[in-house]
Amino acid sequence: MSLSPVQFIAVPLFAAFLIPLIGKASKETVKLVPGIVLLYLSYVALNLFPRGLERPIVEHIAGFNPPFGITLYYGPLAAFLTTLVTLIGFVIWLYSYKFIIREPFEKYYMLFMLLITGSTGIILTGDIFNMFVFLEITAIAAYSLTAFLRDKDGAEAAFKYLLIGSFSSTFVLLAILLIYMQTGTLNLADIALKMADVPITMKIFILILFITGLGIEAEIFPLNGWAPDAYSQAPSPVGAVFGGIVVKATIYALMRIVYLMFNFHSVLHFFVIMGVITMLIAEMSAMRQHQIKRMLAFSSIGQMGLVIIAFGLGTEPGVRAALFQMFNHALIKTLLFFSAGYLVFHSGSKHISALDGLGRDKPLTSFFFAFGALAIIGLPPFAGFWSKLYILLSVADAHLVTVVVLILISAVIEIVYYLRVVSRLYFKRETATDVRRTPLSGLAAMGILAVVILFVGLYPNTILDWLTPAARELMNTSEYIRTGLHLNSGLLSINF
Amino acid sequence: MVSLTTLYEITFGGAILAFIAQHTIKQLRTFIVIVTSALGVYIVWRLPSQATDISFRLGDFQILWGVNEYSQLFALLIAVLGFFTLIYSIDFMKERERLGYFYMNFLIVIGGMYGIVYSQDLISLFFFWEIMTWSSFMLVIYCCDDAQSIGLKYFVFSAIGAYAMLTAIVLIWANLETTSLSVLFENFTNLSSGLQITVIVLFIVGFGVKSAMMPFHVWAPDAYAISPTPFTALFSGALSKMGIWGLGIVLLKLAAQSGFYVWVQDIVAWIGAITALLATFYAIVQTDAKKLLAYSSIGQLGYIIVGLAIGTPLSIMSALFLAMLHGIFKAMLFMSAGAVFYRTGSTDMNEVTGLIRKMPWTFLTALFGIITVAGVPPLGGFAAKWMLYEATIQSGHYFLVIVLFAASTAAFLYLYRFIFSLFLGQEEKEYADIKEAPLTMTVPMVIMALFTLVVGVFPGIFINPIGNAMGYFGNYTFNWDVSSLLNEWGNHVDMMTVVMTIGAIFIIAAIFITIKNYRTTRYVTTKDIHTSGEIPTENENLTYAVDFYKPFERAIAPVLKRSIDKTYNLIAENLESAFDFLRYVYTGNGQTYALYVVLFLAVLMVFAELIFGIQL
Amino acid sequence: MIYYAASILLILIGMYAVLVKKNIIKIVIGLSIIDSGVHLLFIAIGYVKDATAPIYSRPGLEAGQMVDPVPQALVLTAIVIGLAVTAVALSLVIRLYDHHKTLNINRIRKLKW
Amino acid sequence: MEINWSSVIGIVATPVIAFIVGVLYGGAVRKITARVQNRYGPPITQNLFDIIKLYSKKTAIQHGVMQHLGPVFAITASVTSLYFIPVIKDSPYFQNFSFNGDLIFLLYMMVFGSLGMALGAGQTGNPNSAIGVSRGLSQMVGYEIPFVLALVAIMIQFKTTSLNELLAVQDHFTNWIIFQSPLAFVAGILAFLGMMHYAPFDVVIAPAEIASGPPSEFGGKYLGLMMTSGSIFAFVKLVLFVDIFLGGASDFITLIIKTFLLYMIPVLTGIVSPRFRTEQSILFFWKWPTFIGILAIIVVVLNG
Repeated sequence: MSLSPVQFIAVPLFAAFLIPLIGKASKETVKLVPGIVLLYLSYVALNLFPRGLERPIVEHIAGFNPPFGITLYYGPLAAFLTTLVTLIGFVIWLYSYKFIIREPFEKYYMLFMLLITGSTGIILTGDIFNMFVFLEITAIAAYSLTAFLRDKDGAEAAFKYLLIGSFSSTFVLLAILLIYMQTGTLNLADIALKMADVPITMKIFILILFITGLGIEAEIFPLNGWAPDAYSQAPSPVGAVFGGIVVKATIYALMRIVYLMFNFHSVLHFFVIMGVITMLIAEMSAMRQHQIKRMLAFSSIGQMGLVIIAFGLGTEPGVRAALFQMFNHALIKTLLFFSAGYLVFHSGSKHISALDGLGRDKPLTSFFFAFGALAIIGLPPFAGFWSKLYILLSVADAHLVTVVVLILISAVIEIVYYLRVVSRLYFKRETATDVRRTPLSGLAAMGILAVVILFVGLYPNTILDWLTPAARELMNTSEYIRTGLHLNSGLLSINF
Repeated sequence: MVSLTTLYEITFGGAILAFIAQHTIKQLRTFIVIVTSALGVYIVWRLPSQATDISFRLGDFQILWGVNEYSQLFALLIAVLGFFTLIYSIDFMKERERLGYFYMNFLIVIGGMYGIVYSQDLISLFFFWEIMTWSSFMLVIYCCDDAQSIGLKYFVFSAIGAYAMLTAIVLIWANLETTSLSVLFENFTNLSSGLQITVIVLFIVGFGVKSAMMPFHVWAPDAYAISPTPFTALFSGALSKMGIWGLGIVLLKLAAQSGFYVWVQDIVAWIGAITALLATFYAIVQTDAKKLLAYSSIGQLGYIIVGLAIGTPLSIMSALFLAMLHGIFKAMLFMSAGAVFYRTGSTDMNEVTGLIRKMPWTFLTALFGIITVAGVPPLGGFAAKWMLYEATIQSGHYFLVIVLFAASTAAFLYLYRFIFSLFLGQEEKEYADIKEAPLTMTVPMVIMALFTLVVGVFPGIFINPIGNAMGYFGNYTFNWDVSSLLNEWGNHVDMMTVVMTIGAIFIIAAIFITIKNYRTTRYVTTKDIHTSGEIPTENENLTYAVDFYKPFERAIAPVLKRSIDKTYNLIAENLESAFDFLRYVYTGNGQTYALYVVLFLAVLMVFAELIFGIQL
Repeated sequence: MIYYAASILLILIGMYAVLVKKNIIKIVIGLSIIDSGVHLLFIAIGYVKDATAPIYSRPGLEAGQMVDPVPQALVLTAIVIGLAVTAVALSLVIRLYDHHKTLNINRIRKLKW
Repeated sequence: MEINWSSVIGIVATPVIAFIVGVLYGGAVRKITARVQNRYGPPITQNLFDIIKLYSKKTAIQHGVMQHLGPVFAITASVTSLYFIPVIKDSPYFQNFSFNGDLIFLLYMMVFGSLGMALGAGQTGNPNSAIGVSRGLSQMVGYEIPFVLALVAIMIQFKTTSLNELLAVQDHFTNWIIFQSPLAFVAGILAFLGMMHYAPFDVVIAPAEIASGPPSEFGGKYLGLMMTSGSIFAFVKLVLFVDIFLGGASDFITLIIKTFLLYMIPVLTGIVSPRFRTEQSILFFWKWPTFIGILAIIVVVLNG
């Protein structure tokens, strides 16, 4: 079987439906399936990566040529993001292996596989309606996962998520509808080509619908009311999935659409402003949280604000920095959610005040949390340092010194609330010790992440070398259109 | 073998090894730590002759590491102090827990400082700066519960400083497209003047926080006092000098090129002088020995800042001289306070008393330390103070010098209190069984103490390397004799004569009084004293330590009443409640969130209409 | 045109329900109404007056005489998705009622700030 | 190396002369005080005999090595300072090492003794000593400021920190710095009042309440050595002021006259004054004397 980007979508989807079946036979085998799938996908990702960097791979589903059939576009950007998703997915599986032991865990894995399917789908697809479908797959899986623990708060969080998520899908669907109405096509490249003829009024209207719709999932303020609840009430690995995979895919979708269809600067500056507001409010709220996972959720929102700022600059260094930050944030926030998961598990409470002295009792878990905290604050030699630095530099290149200052202020706030937790972990005497041990799979997952974070921090070149073509791809719309539509084969001459 | 990369590899590798050793073979840990720091000393010593500059690309940046005399000066201080403090820590830390953590962070701090002084570009400077900051934060919060808020305060202030610096770096990058220091120096005048002053101010704030410049000093007393003593010695001795290192570069390499130089000089010099004076006042009213020394550190750093800001050759010399010397004597003082803590479990000056006969070597160190701080001849401190005053007067900062003099006179108060409360005074029963600190602690202390004497006699052994280091800032020559001090009006002090005179008279007088007295006198306890003819009873409290300087406190009450610390706390509290208010946006009601979505959409529509004139 | 108006009206009615009604079941119904509105809009834009279904039912049928098939395909998908969402929503409502013994959304707000 | 005999003589003779003069001044002060207070008073040589008597006594007890060395520190400081002051202008005998040091060095050298003595007093464990030291150091912060202001004013006026050069400037009666820079002199002399520890600034030794303060636990030879040092030190301060403000002295007669007159200022003030509390004296020095000192500098800067 030759390797193809289709497998990123097909394999996990297939696995998702296979899992309940296998579950009938053997519960234990079910746990292994996602691991195998994701390992395989990582293998695919690493193999396809060089090819994607060299020349974008454009796959046509069902044999239609673009712009008719559904296409998959596997360029450097998609290559980068799918690799990220599969890797993070694998680590999350590893962590879940011993963390999600409550029945019905086969459903958990099924939904998890659906989430992976949805995310890779969003990233890979070259068709806007297809993107909507994948968004919905992701969303439905996410609603269910939020309520996975079947407790009071989980249901509440999931319902809020669903309520707002439905708005999101409505708006996105409306936008797609308008696009179809105006251009008569659903292929992204084709839309981009024809968008030029669309009247500006319509364009703006579509854009607003997209921003609102996708902004909900991308956690732009004030559309992010669902996020803290969902992150904090879902099981910890799910929080990591949200922060590490789902949001990243959505931001990708938003940015792809904006760059492809509405590439003008006033819009981009709007993103800078929204990013700054999102970041500041999220960080300020995070500072006053009493629950660790809720704090992490707000911190995630803040980081997304940062990413949005960088995307909004509309320069190649800016986009690259944003991608870098996405990468780092995926790793680091996953690590934080993992360790927070076990900290909550051991302390038996979600409250930060219950964490006193856990550092002595559970040194490794706490160490990973401290590690993640230092990394996300952006201290060297961890990965977070470089991406923050790049973002700042690109912001300054755009002569937005105020934004630089605001980012740094939010970083100071970040320091305060993260280090408060870290110092509690290590330096307060605990009252009781928990005899349960942190399982090896969880520690291994955190260990992998920590090593990668440190490695990237020490050798940022490894990631940056990939990011440059990825950023260029996002910026270079005409190239996307050309390869996406096989223009050299002259198909564009067909007028719709 | 001797190169910057090996230096970093050994130091950071040693840090990790020490951590691993703690959790596997504990016996190896100390060995690894000592060998690492000793190798550090060796490599730093050999670096100038052998090292070549290292340059490589990291992302968009050209990273440059190189050795010059200026950085060499500070690197040597770091290496030697690191070595001594680590030896000191062997016994001091023996009983503590989590030593792997302690030593790992300790070595990381040292490595970070090497990185700072040897970096020739802003990115690696900032990189190592942050490494140093967080690892030192880890050590500040090492000790105990109270350390949490203190550590946080330290980190927040450090972060504000670091981010000020980062802003400057970012501005430089955006305008000059470079991170190399040398390119920056050459092209600094190409920046617009507004940008120049912004960059200078940001850098001064950045480095000023670490060197505890007012009003950014509030983290320092607590952080110094609470961190474990071996680290405090390094903290105050070497880490704070990183700020000085940077201020030197900013003031003499950047600000000197700008049109605002005179203004910058005056303002920074005054800030330094006020820092020195106020810190001294605060030091006088402290009751904890380490806190007293912490304020003293702030004060001394103030002097150094003044020296750098004035910017004449003599003042720069005095500043760097004092910087080096301060590294040594403040480490000595902290170490002696630590030795007291090690034996008695307290550094509270109202409690501990009369240790001189129990801990003579510690006392000797403390004595040499305070004489050096006070700047009294014949020890090294005098040379530094002398040069500073001469330079300040001769550069026309007449009122500045008064403030400095006032600060240094007031310094006698806290210095005397430090040594009197801990070592002199009544010998109380509860300290009867105290022994001298172990050898690993006394030996480094005494070596450093003797070194201050050597510097006092031959200031040249500092002056000549510092003179070389000043070549980094321009062409300054100091062809002084090894034992003489010379000012710009041609007046001089010959330290050799001074020391010989003092030594001779001292020895003659000492011999005289000893010969006359040693047969006849006998030692009696400090309870056996005459208090206006009454014989004190056994239980009578004869210790005079509480409120030692009450009259002076009353005199300076208006100064003590106001505290920047309180202002900061107030700001922080208000900010927090403001944040609290903000998060009420998240009402918890799903419908409200949905409403936000709809409103957001509506607002965007309205804006779109306003901006683009779209009719909907 | 009336289709457009009707569908937009449906969307607005749905929104009204979602934003104003306190009963979470009514809110879910509101969501469904919004969905229906969007679906109707979809069909409406593909609609060509007097055209037939997009099937080659007889020879000589030209593209212009058929309604646009794409929106119909899309709507089918969207309806399925909407169904799934509603199912999840209702299951969550059941769960919420189990835990809170109320359907009033104002009283289900333990997670806040 | 050729031995310069004139300096050898100077080195030996200067402390002796300083000691005798200082001791006799001390005696004279006691006499004058007594007369003012309508008493007869001890003979003028009383202090000398006291010291001789102290030296001949056996010292019975001591509290440790720092107390033992305290007086040594004191005498070291006073004699060293003496050596670095040109006692007689242009004399080959009595200039000693004054070319190897300067004013700022002297300022610090003079503190050395007080510090040593304070350390020695500290070890005795006598609370009165500690109180005395505490008061003494606090008060020092007070008077040091006007003193330094005065010195700085002079230094910047004549662009030197060397005593010898200051002496060279005052080559004629009219060139005395007291006339060239009267404000500096006023500030200096007010500080001088504090330095000499006579009333109203005698809270340090306050014989009645803290039993003479710092030295209260010293006896026998220790006290003898301290009194010797004290006498020399009084002389040092006087000569320093004379050198700075009054044009120095070319011979001993002038020196005696000038120093004695100068000495009478604190003494006479003291006789008629009550005692300031510590903080009062600190605040006193920080008000008018400081203001005058600042004025002195401003005048110099404006003229320069």
